[in-house]
Amino acid sequence: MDVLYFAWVRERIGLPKERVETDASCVMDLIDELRAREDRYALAFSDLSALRVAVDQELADFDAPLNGAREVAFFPPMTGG
Amino acid sequence: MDVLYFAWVRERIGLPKERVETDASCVMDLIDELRAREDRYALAFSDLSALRVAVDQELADFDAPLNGAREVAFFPPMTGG
Amino acid sequence: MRILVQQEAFDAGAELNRFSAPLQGMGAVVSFTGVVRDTAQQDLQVMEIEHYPGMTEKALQSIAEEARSRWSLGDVLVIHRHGKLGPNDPIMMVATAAPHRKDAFEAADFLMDYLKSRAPFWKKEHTGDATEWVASKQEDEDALTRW
Amino acid sequence: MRILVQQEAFDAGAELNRFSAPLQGMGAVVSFTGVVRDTAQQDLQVMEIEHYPGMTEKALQSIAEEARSRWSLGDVLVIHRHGKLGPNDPIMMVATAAPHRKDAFEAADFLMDYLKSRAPFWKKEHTGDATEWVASKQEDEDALTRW
Repeated sequence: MDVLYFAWVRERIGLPKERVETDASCVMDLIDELRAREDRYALAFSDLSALRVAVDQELADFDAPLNGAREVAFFPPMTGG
Repeated sequence: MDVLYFAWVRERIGLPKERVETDASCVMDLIDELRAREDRYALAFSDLSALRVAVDQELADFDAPLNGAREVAFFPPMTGG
Repeated sequence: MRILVQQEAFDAGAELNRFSAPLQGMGAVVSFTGVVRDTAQQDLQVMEIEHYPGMTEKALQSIAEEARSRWSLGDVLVIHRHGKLGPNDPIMMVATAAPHRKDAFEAADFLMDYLKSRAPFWKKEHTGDATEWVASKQEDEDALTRW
Repeated sequence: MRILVQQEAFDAGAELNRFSAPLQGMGAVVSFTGVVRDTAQQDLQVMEIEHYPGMTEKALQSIAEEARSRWSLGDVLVIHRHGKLGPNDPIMMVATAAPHRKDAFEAADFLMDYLKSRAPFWKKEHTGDATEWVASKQEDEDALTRW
């Protein structure tokens, strides 16, 4: 699936988008896999209360299932308007 | 003093403005004097709940004093906006 | 602060831009435009607006000053027409500018509530074969208790 | 319903007029324009707005549809910019048209609350010697509970 990062999550991880091969069944499992990769991921995902997630471009919870998901995005709380 | 009428009060009394010589000490006394004049006044002032009054261009109550007032206006509730 | 009572039409978009252009540090600009609505019977021809020259300007000024004292505002605009208007003609507009959106929204809402019931304007509808003074609404009077 | 996500500047007054021109029977038009505010230190040079192409349009569409389902509205306009903006540049605007003023006001207020916290935009301030992501405010999140 495609994993996207925005705002400081993007800066901390160092890229806006990557292809991830995963069997993670929910968002939290995917986060755990990413955290295990490298320090920059562990750092970006250290405080989940400061993160939001979208699955296939819809806001979702961390326990949202990923079966069939094509795109997951991580970002800080939004500051539009 | 000048007495002004607006909207249907003006139409019912038949004029927008008149000079009134009066010793009325409050708005209510003035209304009683006007009512005593002619039927069209009695009709216009028959239901005070449908009327509003301004003394010297400020909204006032029916018991507002008139000492020194130069201009009194009677009209229905406002419908601006 | 700009308060206009006029018979002529106004251009709401141009007025919004004129209002906004000189603002500094105002994060929020709210505008409200009131438009002549056709009657239920769809036969409104003219909406005639009578007002009380002299008192009108003072009442609008006082309502606008009250808004400025209640909210943190950078500027306030009030325009209200009188005379004969047609369906879908703009009757009036208010605009508010504030550092924060809540102030701008609340102040514009407040201005409208007070303009409806405390500024000396009266509307008369000319329909197919009759004229009728628009009755004030209890809900408009009740709206004032919000503030 | 018009939803625009764009890098280019927009003319709020022209957009308000374009929005209002075709309306029929709408007595109330409310607009909100959000403007880049300088920081407390008065040294903001650039406000950079990042967004999530694809999701942004869907989120705005969904928020606007929610407003139309909750209030009696004739039309809704949402414009939101992204990219690099300067102090006092308009960032975004919403406009609502309704037969009655209460609907137009509430819907515009609702749109703004949801745009702030549920549309995927992120602001980054470039000041004299630093850049910083704007933190979300608890009060913006709390505002959603009003609806």
